[in-house]
Amino acid sequence: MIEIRWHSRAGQGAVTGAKSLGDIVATTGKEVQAFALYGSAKRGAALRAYNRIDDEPIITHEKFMYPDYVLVIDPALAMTDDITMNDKETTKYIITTHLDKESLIKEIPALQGKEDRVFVVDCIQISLDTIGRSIPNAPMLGAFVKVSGMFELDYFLENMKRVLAKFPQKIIDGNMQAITRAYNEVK
Amino acid sequence: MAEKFDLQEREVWDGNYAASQAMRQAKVDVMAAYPITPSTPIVENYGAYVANGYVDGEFVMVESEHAAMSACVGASAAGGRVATATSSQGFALMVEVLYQASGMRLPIVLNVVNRALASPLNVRGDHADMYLGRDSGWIQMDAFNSQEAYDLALCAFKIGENHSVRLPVMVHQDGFITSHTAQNVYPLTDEAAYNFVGEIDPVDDMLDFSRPVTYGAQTEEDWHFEHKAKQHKALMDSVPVIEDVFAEFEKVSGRKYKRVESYMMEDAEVAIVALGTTVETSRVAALRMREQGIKAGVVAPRVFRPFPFDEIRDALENVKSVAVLDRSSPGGAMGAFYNEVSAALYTTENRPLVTNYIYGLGGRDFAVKDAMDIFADQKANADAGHITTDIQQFSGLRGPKLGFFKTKRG
Amino acid sequence: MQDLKLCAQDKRGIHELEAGKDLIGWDEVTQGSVLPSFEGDASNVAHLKQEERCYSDFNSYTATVASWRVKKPVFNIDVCIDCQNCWVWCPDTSIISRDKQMLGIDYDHCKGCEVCVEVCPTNPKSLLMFAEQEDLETALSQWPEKKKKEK
Amino acid sequence: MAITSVKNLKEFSTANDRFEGAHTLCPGCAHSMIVRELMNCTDDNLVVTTNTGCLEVSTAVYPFTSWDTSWMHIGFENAASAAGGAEAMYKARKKKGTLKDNDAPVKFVAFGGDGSTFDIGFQWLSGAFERGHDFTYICLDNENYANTGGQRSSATPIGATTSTAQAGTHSYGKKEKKKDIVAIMAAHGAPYVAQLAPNKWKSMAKGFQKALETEGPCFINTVSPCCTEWRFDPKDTISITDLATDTLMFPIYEIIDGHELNILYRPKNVLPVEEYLAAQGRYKHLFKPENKHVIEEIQKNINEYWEMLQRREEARV
Repeated sequence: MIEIRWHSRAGQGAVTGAKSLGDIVATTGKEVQAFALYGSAKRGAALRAYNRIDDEPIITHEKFMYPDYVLVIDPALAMTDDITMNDKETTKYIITTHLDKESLIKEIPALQGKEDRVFVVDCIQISLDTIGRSIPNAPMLGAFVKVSGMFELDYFLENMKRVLAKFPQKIIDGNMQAITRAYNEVK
Repeated sequence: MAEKFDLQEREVWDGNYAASQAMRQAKVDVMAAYPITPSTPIVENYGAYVANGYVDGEFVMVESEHAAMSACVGASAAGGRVATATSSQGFALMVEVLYQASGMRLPIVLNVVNRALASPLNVRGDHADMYLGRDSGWIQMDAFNSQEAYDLALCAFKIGENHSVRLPVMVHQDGFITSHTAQNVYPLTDEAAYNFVGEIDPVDDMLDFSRPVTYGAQTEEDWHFEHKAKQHKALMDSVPVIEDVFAEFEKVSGRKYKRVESYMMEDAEVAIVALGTTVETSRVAALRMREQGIKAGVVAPRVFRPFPFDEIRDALENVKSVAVLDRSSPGGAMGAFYNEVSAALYTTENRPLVTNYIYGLGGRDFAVKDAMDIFADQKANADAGHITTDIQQFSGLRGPKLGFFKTKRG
Repeated sequence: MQDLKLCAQDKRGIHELEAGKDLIGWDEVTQGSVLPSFEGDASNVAHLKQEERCYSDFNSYTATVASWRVKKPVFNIDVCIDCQNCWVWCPDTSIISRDKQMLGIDYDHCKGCEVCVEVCPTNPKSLLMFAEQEDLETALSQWPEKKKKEK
Repeated sequence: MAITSVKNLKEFSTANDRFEGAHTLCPGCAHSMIVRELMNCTDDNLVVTTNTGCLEVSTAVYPFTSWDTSWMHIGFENAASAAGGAEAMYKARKKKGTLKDNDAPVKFVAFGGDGSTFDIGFQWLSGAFERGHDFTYICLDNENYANTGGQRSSATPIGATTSTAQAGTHSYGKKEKKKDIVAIMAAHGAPYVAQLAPNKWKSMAKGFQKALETEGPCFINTVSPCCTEWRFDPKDTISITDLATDTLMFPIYEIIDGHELNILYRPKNVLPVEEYLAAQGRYKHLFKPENKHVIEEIQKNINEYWEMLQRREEARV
């Protein structure tokens, strides 16, 4: 089973991102779970979202997990939230930041020694450039596609179009650009 | 005519979306509802179907849950298919009318997204509201995941509307843990779903003016008891209909439901009895216990009311130690579910050891590890031949260990 | 009217309201305590007079509250002007009025409230209260004369 | 459309009663006069819902019903919601063609006493009006919780003694003003709102017909003198109602679409309110010298309200 934990603020789209990811993964025949830890959270409050991916039906309903991937889509949360909680030797981190990897890791002692498993991408800037709003979830998905190697980019983009089908074409195009840019820019 | 809704063979739906799709497919005539977390999205999703022409029925957004169930009662007596959804405080506000709906034998379907009851205020999942409805005379079915929330919602119409049942039905799912967790769901096609549920055949139809009827007559001491007994018997007698509907559902979906779901119980020595998502999490724990050589199993009522006294007994009578998990603050007693399971087991020859765990209140995470600890307690009891812990314990609670009552056996 | 089933008449007042009727067991009470008002097709009931309807045993039309009365109103057709005041204000649907004519009192349903007497405008009144046991002839024989207006 | 004519009482009396006797309301109860008139003023199929109260506990006592039409009671507060639910079902089934008779006209009516209308059921009533269900809500206003032995409601007028607002050595009875339910319901923007009285049978029947024929939620407050709790002889129900309307304690008027006010009855001789109060036991204590001010206050309130109604009518607002 692959487990993914998203660190986000309410309004940044982690829940939607997790659900979209689940939706697309399911099309490959896998079983998925996407959920979030939130309740009365208003826009701006920190929240965590989760994905599980497996070949078998997923029957655990615990929130507890040892994540294989930690996706941080808010730059400040990388510093303030416990992003390495319950991590493993193999946990990979994709972190939204305007910093380069070295500078970021310098700021976050918990990531030191895990340099080869840390990836950075500026999802905020990418979403501002492509979608016109700070919605860093779509670029994070592009970065995840690259880092995980779980899908071909084109396959992912095609399926994302279906997920976004209800939105205006402009939004769909922006999202496609955001995903592609992050795919190419994640380091 | 409603617009056609595009469905994939495999969808990724959360429990709320699953429940709202079942209502759309059942072609509900009236949905009267008031939103409350975490069941709000059921109402919102349905509202989106209305706004986009996917349903032909009426959507009545009332001013409270009490009014929601009241409008459902009026609508149901007027001869069509009726459904709604609620949670927690909204459920509590509805309680008065829940009894009236069942007393009038109206087959309303209520999707209950389980949530704790205040105070203190909490929006997350526990079973306090589900327990609050347990004497209300409704059939109560329990979904352990989103797929089941969908499947059981379809079955609910067919069971409740059956002329030999004519009772309202609740379909429970865990707040957030099911309602807001998207997972693979395999829906029926619209046609298959509606063919399965079938058309409602009204009874005592208030809109059939060739036969005017009076609903809600007053019965005093000379009549009330007979009516309540008849109603109770109808609930008890719903068992074969529930089983038939489950069998029919298996034919169209391939998914098999039973009044009591037993997992690895054939040779089990210790067992957890639980409700909701905890059932599945405990199954993962049981598998891990078996890796350690402990014969663990899980028993869960799929149908909480009518309570499957006989099936629970059959499933557990040969086990040595049983943990009954109550996700509701017991309020000065053993957990209600514990009491019911214990009563069933008291009638067996073997009389397994039975302990009670209060857990998961207000959505507190119940992890596989927690279930494994409970299994370990049961193994210790089984080996000792008596209960080695307090009879009522608390799992996942911070602070000094809390427990009540010691065994007098062993 | 001839081909209508006149089942209402033979059901009149057969049930003493307080006595309850046939205290049957749980297996025989109606489902959901629902009470049908009529037997057979009642689509046309607004266009049928009471005596033309097929009331069910559950309809209170078949019951009586006659024992509630201490005094009863007696109707004197000779004085009546068919104004229908008594009909419109009777709280117990006990004024039998057909084709704009006042015919008499439904003693199965009259509780003896005396409203009909109060609202009767004739002089003397065409409805007056008498002791419950008084027979009609005696009552009519005691009918007062027309009162003269006080000057 | 109702074919029942209310042109005059003779015509009206040809209506076939659909509210049967041998209910268990008190002798002389105005509730049943009002309900009979509603049921008699239309030939349409009716779905009637009723809040808990005297009417409900007296007309559907198992195994008897006094209703010749579809009728439902759920609880104290929710007859308006039940009527709304049934009306929604009617719309849904008419659209889908699943009604037994898809063409027969159906009207929805909800009854409540003042307790269930002004107090406990107010939220349900207000909600149903905001949603615009096509139904008529009729309040049987006897100004107290008569069903449970005469407790005060927010419809109880100043100075009346009730079991929970008693007149005594330190009290003259209820001290608070009666809630102006008619104004509140008109403020919902309802297409037809009225206050009517059973002594004025014709305006009441016409009002009922108008409400039934008007699309949308209509509200009618009816004066329903309660011989038991108001303490008068049952035979006097109509004469007490005459005093209520002729002292203007209960003005008879309608408000169309929330703003157009029409006075439906102007007494030729407006009587002093003492005459109305003196006729009822519940106001007996007001005639003690120390309570004179209460009667004066009641009269003042009546005068001011009547003035307001007349001005509104004249101003067409």
